[in-house]
Amino acid sequence: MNIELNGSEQINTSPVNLWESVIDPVVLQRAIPGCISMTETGEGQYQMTLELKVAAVGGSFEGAVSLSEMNPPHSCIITVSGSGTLGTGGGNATVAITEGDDGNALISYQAQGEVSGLVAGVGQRILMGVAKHLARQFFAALKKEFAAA
Amino acid sequence: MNDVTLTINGKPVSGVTEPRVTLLDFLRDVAGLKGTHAGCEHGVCGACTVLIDGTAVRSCLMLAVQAEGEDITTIEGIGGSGARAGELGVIQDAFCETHGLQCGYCTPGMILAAEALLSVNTDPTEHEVREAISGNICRCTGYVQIVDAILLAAKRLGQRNDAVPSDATLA
Amino acid sequence: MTEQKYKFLSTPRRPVEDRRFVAGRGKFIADLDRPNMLHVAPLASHHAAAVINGIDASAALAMPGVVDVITGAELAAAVQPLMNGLNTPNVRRFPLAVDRVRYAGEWVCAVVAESRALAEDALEKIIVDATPQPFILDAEAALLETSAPVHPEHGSNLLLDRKFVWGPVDDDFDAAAHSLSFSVTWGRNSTVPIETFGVLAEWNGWDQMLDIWASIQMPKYADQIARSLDLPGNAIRVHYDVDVGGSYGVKRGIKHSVLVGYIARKLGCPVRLIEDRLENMRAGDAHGPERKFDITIAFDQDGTVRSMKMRALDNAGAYAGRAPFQLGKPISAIVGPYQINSVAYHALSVTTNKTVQEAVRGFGQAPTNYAIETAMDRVAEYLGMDRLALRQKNLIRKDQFPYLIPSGSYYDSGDYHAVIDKVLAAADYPAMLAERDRLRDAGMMAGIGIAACLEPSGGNSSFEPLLNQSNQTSTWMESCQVNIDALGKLTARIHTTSSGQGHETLVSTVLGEVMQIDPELIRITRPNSLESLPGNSPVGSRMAIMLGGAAARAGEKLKAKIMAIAAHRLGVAIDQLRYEGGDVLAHDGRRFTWDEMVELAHRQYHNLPDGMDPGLASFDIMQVPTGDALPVDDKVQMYPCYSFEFHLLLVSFDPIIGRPDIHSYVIGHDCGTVINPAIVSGMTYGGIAHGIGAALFEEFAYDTNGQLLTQSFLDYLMPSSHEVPAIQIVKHCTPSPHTVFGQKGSGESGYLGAPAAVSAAINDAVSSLGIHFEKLPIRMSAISDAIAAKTS
Amino acid sequence: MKPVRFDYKRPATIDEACGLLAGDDNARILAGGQSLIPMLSMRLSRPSLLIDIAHIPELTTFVETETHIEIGAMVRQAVAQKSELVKTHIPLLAKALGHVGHPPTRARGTVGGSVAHADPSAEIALVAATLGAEITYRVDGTDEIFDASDFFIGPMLTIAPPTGCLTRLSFAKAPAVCGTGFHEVAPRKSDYALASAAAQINFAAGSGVTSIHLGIGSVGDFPERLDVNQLCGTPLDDAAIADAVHAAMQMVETVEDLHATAAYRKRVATELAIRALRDARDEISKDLNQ
Repeated sequence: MNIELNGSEQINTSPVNLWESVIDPVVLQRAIPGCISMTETGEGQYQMTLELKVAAVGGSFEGAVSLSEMNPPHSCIITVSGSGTLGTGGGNATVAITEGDDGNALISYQAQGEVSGLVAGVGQRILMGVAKHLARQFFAALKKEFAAA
Repeated sequence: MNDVTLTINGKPVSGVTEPRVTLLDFLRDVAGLKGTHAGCEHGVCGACTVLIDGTAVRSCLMLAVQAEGEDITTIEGIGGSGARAGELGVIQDAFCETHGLQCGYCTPGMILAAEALLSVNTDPTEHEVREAISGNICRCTGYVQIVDAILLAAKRLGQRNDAVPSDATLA
Repeated sequence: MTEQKYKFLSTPRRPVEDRRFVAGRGKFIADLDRPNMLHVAPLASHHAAAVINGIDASAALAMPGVVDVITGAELAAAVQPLMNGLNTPNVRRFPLAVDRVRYAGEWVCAVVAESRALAEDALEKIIVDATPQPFILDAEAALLETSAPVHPEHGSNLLLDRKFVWGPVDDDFDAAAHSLSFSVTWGRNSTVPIETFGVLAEWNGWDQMLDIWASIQMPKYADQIARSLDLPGNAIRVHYDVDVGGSYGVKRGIKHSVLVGYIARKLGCPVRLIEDRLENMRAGDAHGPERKFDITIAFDQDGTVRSMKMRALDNAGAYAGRAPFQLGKPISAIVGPYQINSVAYHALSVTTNKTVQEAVRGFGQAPTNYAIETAMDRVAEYLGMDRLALRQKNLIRKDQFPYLIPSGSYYDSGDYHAVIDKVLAAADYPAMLAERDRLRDAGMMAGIGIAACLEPSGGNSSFEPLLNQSNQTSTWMESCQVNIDALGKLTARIHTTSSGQGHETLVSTVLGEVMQIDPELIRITRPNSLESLPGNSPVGSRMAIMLGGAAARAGEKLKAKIMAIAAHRLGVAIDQLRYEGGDVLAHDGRRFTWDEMVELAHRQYHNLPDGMDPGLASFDIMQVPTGDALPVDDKVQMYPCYSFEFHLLLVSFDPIIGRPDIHSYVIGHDCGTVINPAIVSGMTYGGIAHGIGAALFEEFAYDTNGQLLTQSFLDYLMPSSHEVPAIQIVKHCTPSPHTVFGQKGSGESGYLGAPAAVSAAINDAVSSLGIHFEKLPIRMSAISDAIAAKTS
Repeated sequence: MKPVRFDYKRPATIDEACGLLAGDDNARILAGGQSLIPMLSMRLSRPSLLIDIAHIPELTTFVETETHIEIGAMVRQAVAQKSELVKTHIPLLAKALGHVGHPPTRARGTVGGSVAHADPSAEIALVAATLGAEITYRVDGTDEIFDASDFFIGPMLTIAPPTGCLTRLSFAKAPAVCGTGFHEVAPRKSDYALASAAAQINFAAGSGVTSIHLGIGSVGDFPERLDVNQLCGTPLDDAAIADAVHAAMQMVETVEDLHATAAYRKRVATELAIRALRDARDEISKDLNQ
């Protein structure tokens, strides 16, 4: 099943700070829902373990994350692939960071992914809604990073 | 592992089971009652229907541990057993009469759904019969001869009611 | 309407099997436990296509209770590939994927553990290193030379590409006043029995014997297992006394059985694999045809249909198996019940990255009937002619039988017009039309659907030699053994499993009729394959004809022996004797009783005729009637018998909601002499329910990534008691001249015409808007969307 | 299709249940199980602990106050369906309950479990959202109350506290004169609906229509309340109802799946909402004419 997510969020920090955060595995681990480990395996390459839980649904997921076409602090492409108990998934997101009128960062993303395996076969009715929810959770966590600062 | 004690077909049954074991699997694998069938294991087909206190429920949608202390009726509790094996209950007999089955796989669940209906509604309409079995999928019969069987059973049970009231729900 | 010339046949009798089933005492595969039995769970591929780089099962193997993990590589080194029906040796198939996976859900490896739950726990620990590959899902796209072959070694996706021209197609098209073309698509669905497939195998090294219990409906099952496992045929013992929880064609399970048989031999333990529902849906390899038809039909202004060109493109899924043959059976009734002078047929089957097909009720005939009946409706619409009148004009007439169709089969008998007249009367057709109009006036969409079609039955699988010249099959025999014991009771043995067809009832009724003995007193057993005579299992609506035939003939042989003994004992010529209820009466009034005869045959060899063997036993191995020859010039007599059915129904739906409601459904059915009325009616009702599902609800639908979207019963929707209406069957009997009692097949009845009829009703309802629904299933959403597009 | 291993506990009190929930962040409450157990069997749900709240007495009771009917979270759907309190005071819920699953699932399924599970097509959740029912969770020994109208935020997603246990639903009693309507459409009668709508029109002698509640479900990620209160004070003729519903539906986003297009869901939800309102209006007319 294909999933497409587009959106933009305003984050209360400068574009440079935001850029540093989204390529920081420590921050990413805190922000990605269910992420229990994120280890750098190379330049812009990470190994990620998720224990995903959305309401009653849960599953573990082992995946690789890579950042490419890096244009700091403006844009990059994040590619994710991996698999776990719920199925196999992968996709990429084009992320662009711009500066708003107030000097704060505006992050916009265009993501497309596909999901295979069990959830694709029995969960199509809710998959898109869950994906949107996870994206919301991610950005809420990201915002929290800077709200605390 | 948990201890589970429940009543099945009027007899106390105890078993040790993992909490993850469904009532369906408990009935089949621990209690050794193979008449309750697994069809979809996700609550849609009704092949695993049993009665709890006379009400039809899906045994694949219950854990055995949840059934602790419950009073369960399976197809083995309908009709004769032991020395009386071979004696059909009224509903079972009606299913044979109209040939309300073919492969026999959904049949125990279907008969228990009928049992639950007729225990509270002695004179159901065809629509009420269809509603009562709407959660039981049969791939063989197209339901026509099943509906006929349940209506026939209702009629016969009514006649039995007149004759021997106390025996009416034995079916 | 059957003539009352039978004592037990055609009379209301309780099927003998029903008693054990209503008590929950059937013996289904999942009910069988063996000591120390191990359980198998297969790992499903997530990818529609991928190369397997490696499988790491070490963590799984380390788990308590896990006994083994079998990979495709291990299995492929030890067993032969599963059989293909066509000559496609490079489309190799093993129970587990070898090197690459070809559809999402395909089994990559299998865990063997002490319980099913432990096996599933272990599946989660297996790491498969796989590289996704390009994949193809659409059959037309699979035909393109640029498409990635599902089997690179095979070189293309084409499994079958055969063109047949029967009769003067070009001349008929030239002579016809009109022609029209259209396409329709039969969506991928299946019969989806409530019991999934299961198999239990046990190897005994001391006996060198593999015992198999399985939920099968499969011709030549034991042979195929033996071939794949490289075992002698007599080292496989398949137990036929397993009750099968529904099949309608699909319970084949060769791949499951070879896998489990291999594991049982390897580990020396009983091993069982029962598919769970998810496995059944995505990798039970039991999907049915997914077929696109392109039809051009030539006809005259008066409605006479002259000729038809049909291109049928079937999406077989990832492996070949027998699926392409499902394009072959319809050749036996390629003109339906109509006098169509010539036909061009282009049969194409391709591999794609979808789940594998298996035989489904009707073996391809129901899709073809849907295409033919849609053609009749389109012609009527084109000419502004009544659909019924058009059919009545083109139907084969009673006086034309036996009727030779262009593709080489003779239809045995029928009276199609009479059946239709009876249905119209029973349904009160004018009232039905008035009700349709009333519903329309009330703002509903309402339509009447009609379909006329045939059920070819009892055949020889002549589609095999027709589509594969290296296959020289000219018999699909069936057999029956009968014995009268020393106490005078009769036992018959049949050599197949049963999945609801009532074989025990069939054989006891037939033998009761022949022997004039109460069928209740006859016992039927289902021994194992090593104790059996050859048979081909209940496929192709053949058991009434073939098993019933063999039982009757075995009974007649017994009777002949009884008469010979009686003639000898009474000292009169056989033609002076009469058999009556088990006794033999001489013309002079002397009676040689059953008990005397039993005593004599079992104990008094000295009183038997010279040279006669003692005992009272017989058997019969019956050849398919009319099925004696191989194809010649692309033509063959494929089936001896042709049952007829005529469907008539009224449907209505709200134009916004689009949810079809079937108001009334009447079917006329002629399957010759009926052996057990309740069984035949049940088959027909059930077939119609299947057909309603195929028309409105059921589809194995894939997303663009090749993921099966309908893996559970939450998305694969089968009709419940609310969706199947009360159905009225109008019976008619035109006996077949080719069978012992005039019986024809009925196991596929209802299903063969219901999808066409339901589709026709919906199309009739929207005809005023110029809408044609060209694909099954017709979902309510599609109905509403199409109406909205036309009316907004 | 066997669940992963988990532990199972049967607390006797709500606080005991909450304590267990707080002690294991992978614990889940098990109510009727009619949605959760299939998810366990498919291993979509992988809890470490199931807390079976079926044997907590106070969760199985109805409480009638002057203004409200409170339904314990563990009240079975079949019991609620037969309840005179529900029929009399929450007629919309009574109507909806007949559409929930089928008899065997209603026998085990619970009112609270359905709301907590928050399936986008759940009938009980739709009625709760439509009527603005109060949803009470016990968290850390205290009760937190949520308005059902903004409780649902996604498919199977709510704003419920992760360590809370749903204890009861509280519905305002319908006035003596009120009308209700409930419609849903599914491929088969017991399937997840493709669209559903619930309506209740409250009426008071003297002041006429006092409030109109309308909600739709099954078409998006969660049940949504639609504002058609501008109809109060109008004669509620068919045209006005249709206009109000069309206007309210304009901003609704609908989802697409195998069974129905997004356009279908929107079209049918609109139609069902209109029919539900009409039914509600007609019930009032009937009442008033009696």
